[in-house]
Amino acid sequence: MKKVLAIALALAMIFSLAACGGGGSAKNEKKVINYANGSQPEVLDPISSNYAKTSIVMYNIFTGLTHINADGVAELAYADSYTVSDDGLVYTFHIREDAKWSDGSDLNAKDWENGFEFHMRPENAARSYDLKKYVKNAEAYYLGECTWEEVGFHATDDYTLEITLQDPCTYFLDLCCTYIPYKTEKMEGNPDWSKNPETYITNGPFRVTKIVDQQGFYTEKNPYYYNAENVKIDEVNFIWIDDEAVELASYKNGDINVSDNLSKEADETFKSTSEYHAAEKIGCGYLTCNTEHIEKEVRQAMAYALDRETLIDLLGLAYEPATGLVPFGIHWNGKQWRDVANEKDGGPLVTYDVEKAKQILADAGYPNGEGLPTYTYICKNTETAKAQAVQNMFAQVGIDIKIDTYESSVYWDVYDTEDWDIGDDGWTGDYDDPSTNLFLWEEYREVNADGTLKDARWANDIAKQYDALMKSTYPETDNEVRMETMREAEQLIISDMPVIPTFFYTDTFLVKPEITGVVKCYIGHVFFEYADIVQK
Amino acid sequence: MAKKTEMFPTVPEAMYTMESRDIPAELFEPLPEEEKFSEQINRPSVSYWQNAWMKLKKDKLAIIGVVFIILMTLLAIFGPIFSPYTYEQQDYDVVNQPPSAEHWFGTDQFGRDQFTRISYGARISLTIGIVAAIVNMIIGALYGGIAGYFGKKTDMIMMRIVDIFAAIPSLLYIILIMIFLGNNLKSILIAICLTYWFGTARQTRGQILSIKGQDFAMAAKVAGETDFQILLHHLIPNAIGPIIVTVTFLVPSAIFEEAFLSFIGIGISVPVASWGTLANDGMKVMGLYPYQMLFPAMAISLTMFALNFIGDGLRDALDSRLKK
Amino acid sequence: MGEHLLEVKNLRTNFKTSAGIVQAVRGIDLHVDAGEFMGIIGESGCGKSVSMMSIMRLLDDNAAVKAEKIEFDGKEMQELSRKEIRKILGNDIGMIFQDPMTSLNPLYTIGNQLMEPLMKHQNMSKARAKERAIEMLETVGINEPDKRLKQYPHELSGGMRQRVMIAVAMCCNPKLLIADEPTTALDVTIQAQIMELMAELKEKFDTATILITHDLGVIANSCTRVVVMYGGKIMEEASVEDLFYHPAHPYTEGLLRSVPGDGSGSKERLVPIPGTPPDLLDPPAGCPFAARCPKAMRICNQAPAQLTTVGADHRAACWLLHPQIKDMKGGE
Amino acid sequence: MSRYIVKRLVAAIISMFFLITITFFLMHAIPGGPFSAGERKDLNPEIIEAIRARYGLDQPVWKQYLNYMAKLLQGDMGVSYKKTNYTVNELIGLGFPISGEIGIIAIVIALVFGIPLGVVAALKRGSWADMASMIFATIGISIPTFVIAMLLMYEFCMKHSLLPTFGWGEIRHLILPVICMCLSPIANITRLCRSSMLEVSRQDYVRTARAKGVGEGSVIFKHMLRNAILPVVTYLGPLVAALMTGSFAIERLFMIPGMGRYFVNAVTDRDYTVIMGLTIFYGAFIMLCTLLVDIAYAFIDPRVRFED
Repeated sequence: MKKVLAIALALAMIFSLAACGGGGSAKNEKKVINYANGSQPEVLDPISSNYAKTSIVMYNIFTGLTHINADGVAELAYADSYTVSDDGLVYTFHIREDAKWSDGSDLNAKDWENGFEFHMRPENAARSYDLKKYVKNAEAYYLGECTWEEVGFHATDDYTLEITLQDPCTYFLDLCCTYIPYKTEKMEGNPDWSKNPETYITNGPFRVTKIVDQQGFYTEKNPYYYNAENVKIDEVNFIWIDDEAVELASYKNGDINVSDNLSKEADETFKSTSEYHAAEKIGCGYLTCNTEHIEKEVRQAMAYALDRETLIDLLGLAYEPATGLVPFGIHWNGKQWRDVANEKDGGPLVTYDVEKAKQILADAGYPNGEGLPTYTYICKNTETAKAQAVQNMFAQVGIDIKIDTYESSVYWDVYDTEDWDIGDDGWTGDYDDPSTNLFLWEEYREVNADGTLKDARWANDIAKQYDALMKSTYPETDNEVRMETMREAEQLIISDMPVIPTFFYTDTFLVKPEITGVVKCYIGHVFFEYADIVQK
Repeated sequence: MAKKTEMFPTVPEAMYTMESRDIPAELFEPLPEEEKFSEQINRPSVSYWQNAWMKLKKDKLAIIGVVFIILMTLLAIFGPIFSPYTYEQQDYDVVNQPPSAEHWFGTDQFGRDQFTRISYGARISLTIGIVAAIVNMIIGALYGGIAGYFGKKTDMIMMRIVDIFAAIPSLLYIILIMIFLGNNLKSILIAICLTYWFGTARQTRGQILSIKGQDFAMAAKVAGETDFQILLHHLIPNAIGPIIVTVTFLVPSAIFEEAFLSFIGIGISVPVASWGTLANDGMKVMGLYPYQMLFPAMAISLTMFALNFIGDGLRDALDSRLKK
Repeated sequence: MGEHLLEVKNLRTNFKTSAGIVQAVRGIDLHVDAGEFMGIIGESGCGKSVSMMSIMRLLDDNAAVKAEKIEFDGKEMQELSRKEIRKILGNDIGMIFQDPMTSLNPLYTIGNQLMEPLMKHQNMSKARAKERAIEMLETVGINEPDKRLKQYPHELSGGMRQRVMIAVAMCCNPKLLIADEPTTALDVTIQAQIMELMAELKEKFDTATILITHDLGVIANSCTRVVVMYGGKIMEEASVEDLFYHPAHPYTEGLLRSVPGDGSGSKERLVPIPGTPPDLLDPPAGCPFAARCPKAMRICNQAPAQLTTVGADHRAACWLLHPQIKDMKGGE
Repeated sequence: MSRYIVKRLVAAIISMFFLITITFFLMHAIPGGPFSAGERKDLNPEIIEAIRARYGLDQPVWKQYLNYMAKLLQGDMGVSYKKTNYTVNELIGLGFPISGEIGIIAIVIALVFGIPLGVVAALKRGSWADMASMIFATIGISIPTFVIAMLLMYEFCMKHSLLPTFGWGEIRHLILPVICMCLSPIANITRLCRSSMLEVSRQDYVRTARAKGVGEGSVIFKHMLRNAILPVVTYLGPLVAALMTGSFAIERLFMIPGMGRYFVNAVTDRDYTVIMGLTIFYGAFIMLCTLLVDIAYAFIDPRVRFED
């Protein structure tokens, strides 16, 4: 009896195998994009999560006053026109009068104001508000220090939105991509709103149809989108795949058709094919030094000891070696900021030079690293390869490091303890301006929750000078002056080397040949609004 | 037919039978005492363990297993010493090399010699496997033995404690221990040692329960042996066969647990690598450099094979009931 | 021929072990007549159980059995298929084993195990088998049989279990009952009861019985004819009276001396036979008992003695019985 | 019988109480914590305090413990600290049916393959069938699950596109995970079954059965297998618990939204309420499985009485 059952089961399995083999290639009339979006963020709404993974989903289901167009540049979206006051402080947007929510209800300027208020409301403890601080008193409101009336973000009528800034901002329209409306009547008093497609009302090219925890976030074309007639894709499914090797298998298998997290193997396999795409990203990787533990000369020696080209090769990445802290993709009068700065600086600020590293160490009284302690290097457990290569390169000049790895979610807690010497970090900016990278080392970032300065971070005299330089760029309206000041600030920070730049990020991704128009912008976000599937 | 003749060795025709009438008279002289036992090969009386060893020696698979584990142990001890490379030495001129005369198992993405890394990994994986198994066996057998032997309330309380601890997922201990002791061999070892003894304890208890009523235990009790003597000298040795089988399952379990920890990224710290870490790293480039996964995975699998053969052999050898 | 119920000629049984071939039974002849109560006696390991198991083909795969003849009830057993053998086992031949504690399957009720052969061999319905089972339990002296039927072996005492085993063996009215040390594992008082029961049942059903034992006392009380085995061979075969009063083989003499008196008050000292039984992995060429025999001669080490008739139904395998000895003795 | 079950349940509840208490304090022994100032450096300390107060984290540990126990008695295991819009109950409700489904299928397959393989191996000891099943069984426990999973995925998904790499809801999604999941149980059951069959085959009662002239099938299935299955039944308790609560490696590689992933992610994310909740669930489930196995065992083996 048992044997019979066993045979029957085996047969059943074989049959189902065969059946699957037969129906492998889907001949859907629907145009479906299955996009692998890495590990699932804990929460998937624009307020509680500031992960890039979340933002990618949000940019496809929400559209702001402006949005990124097919060329990767911000242009007007739900605002069909705007005016700026002469002092550059007051922006008045006119909202499209035909604007609708994804459930078909009317969308007007008040929804923008409500959305902004909801986002900044202290008890909602939004994860990300850096880009909203540009609005006058927004931060004060977030911290509970003023009333909503004092905030510079108000709808003056159904179609007019008046935004007052704290300081003039040359790239404000870029930021307006992230100024999205919320359907607050579905959200007030309903903490579960983002679990349920019924209450997850959006205004972007796609709208939510199904949310399956740990599996995927499923969306379909939003018929009420203002530009719906130009959206070709019927469904976009954001699939959570934890493992890059699995993502590669899924891509090869056709289970996903856009792959954004490339393993080394994926990179090498597809590098020379047309499915492989690379996009500049305004991000920079760096190693943060605990300046209390590591002296300036040692930091400089470390910076010279890093063979960034080799590192990139070893890790199989498509990155560029970092020559400073402001990456490619940031522009200075239409030219790459980096190139302009390098030219003015008379060469890259950061280079690889083992001899120089050894020389600096010797001059500082540590010939071949003698007398130096073993430094503790912390990184996420996904970054161990890089850590080992760095360890080896530092060892070449006599600097020994010990690697401690942590799960990603614990890493930042450990990072915050400052109980380490070198920390692996990186940052991708949000808009096309060097301040999006350079603001990271301003003093206010180095403050503990109780208002005291973090003792271990960069807080010496040079740091104070840096802070002053950066602050002076805020009210500055002359772009050339701003850029020059920031170039000076970058030189200053590199001279003291509290952070050792490693790479300038490049995004690489795979797109099946039949899919066109997948846009990946300079902040690394993917847009499917302009995509199409052309079956050959 | 060949088997039959083998089963029945031909008895040489006797020189004389009862029908013979020509038997020399001297043959009817009494047999001198010294010749009486000459015919008889008095096999030395063998102890339980000697007997087991004799049987184990005859088990080819088990011997292959033992030889393999000895080789692996030697590799673990001497491989890293005699290798011209070290496990952490990077050489960017020879990254991702396939196996060759210089690098028997090829090199990894940093040009490190895979053979050296695997033999170094053997130290870690074998230590974890074997230490964990032994510690678990000792704790489990004693704990289960005590519970089973004393029975009643003692048993009930002890087994409930096992239930409670067994119900706490092992990952939880491991994480906790690692938080306090760091990502190193010691904490993994302690964590794994603490998590696997429940099974052995339960099993030993069952065994002891079933044999404690048997004559030899009673006899020992009558002979005035203390409870612990009875437990250690009579009951546990008699229950050891199945326990050893369980422990064979434990060695791989421990090595696997470590590999699993590597897989979820909380294994041993880089650049030190266990087989699990190596296999997991190799997995990421399986399509490009299959040997980077193949060799560590084979090291794990072959060791598991060997351990299982040894376990099977031991089980047969230690099973006193098979003696005939 | 049919004159014997069971007739065995030149039975040899060898085991393949890791150490080599063990020659457990080395060419024995046996016969049992209908209604006869025969005993086989010998030390443990002498091949007495193995020879019975060989006849019934109950040995493991590592055993090989060869005989000129194993005839039961007019059928040559060696020619029967396993299926045909199974029709005989439990039906025409019943068997009782040494250890009643382990001989019953712990997972099934007494009733289940007792009814199994009835339903299988006698094609009885469940109800009929149950009736018969109750009847059998009563016969073997178990009280409250209908209650016992529903009990499991572990709920019964050793003596009870052996009674159950006897009931199982006897339930199909077998022509032959083989009792392999049925009392060894039991208390002395229970031993007597069980032996009494067996004798009773033998009378009642007129079943031929082979009693295997190492206990001369048991033999003395029940058997008519006795076979003495040693080292895989038959040493002596005689009626109970002849064996006890005129033992022809030094081994039998030794056995008799090693037994305390039969309780009649004699204070004869117990004399164990010195030495150990031969190693059957490499059996001696001569008489297996030579090494321990106080009367051993040089010839005993050279060649085995064959069974020689000593008297009516009395045969022994000993060189002392060789005519040349008598001649020599006569000559002196 | 029912008295026995009640007794066992009471014992289980006491065990659970200790389990919960131990886990709770273990969790709180871990340095750092949810919504600590360090974690939300972007937030005003007052807001952090407000959030901590919302979750009751501002209270002393013993009070948090009492609160937790009080809520637990009402079946409420709290809100996930990381997936803040999910309750622990919801997460279990999402994950367990999925892991459970795979687990049950894997167990059934393991039994259906493992027991016959073990029986055949034992009955034909030393034959090629024995060799083959033992080699298969040894392979099954010799290769780490994640390696098997990866190899299968490589073969069936990457090279031949026969099966999907992820997804849930159709049979084809189940095939690879179930294969990976049941290999090691098959191997263990085969080995266990073989050795206990060998053990049983030497028992006197098997000889008795043969001496009764019982058919070979009946000897094997009635007299041997039922006895030989006992160790398998014992093994089944922890196995069922382990398989039905999900394997992290398999769930991660095949993207199955099951319990195993929730648990490991919660542990690595230090999501305390989820860890607590899942540990309690595991604990209760394991105890339930053990109880069920003990009851089943007692049904098979009359020697085991329902006593304390």
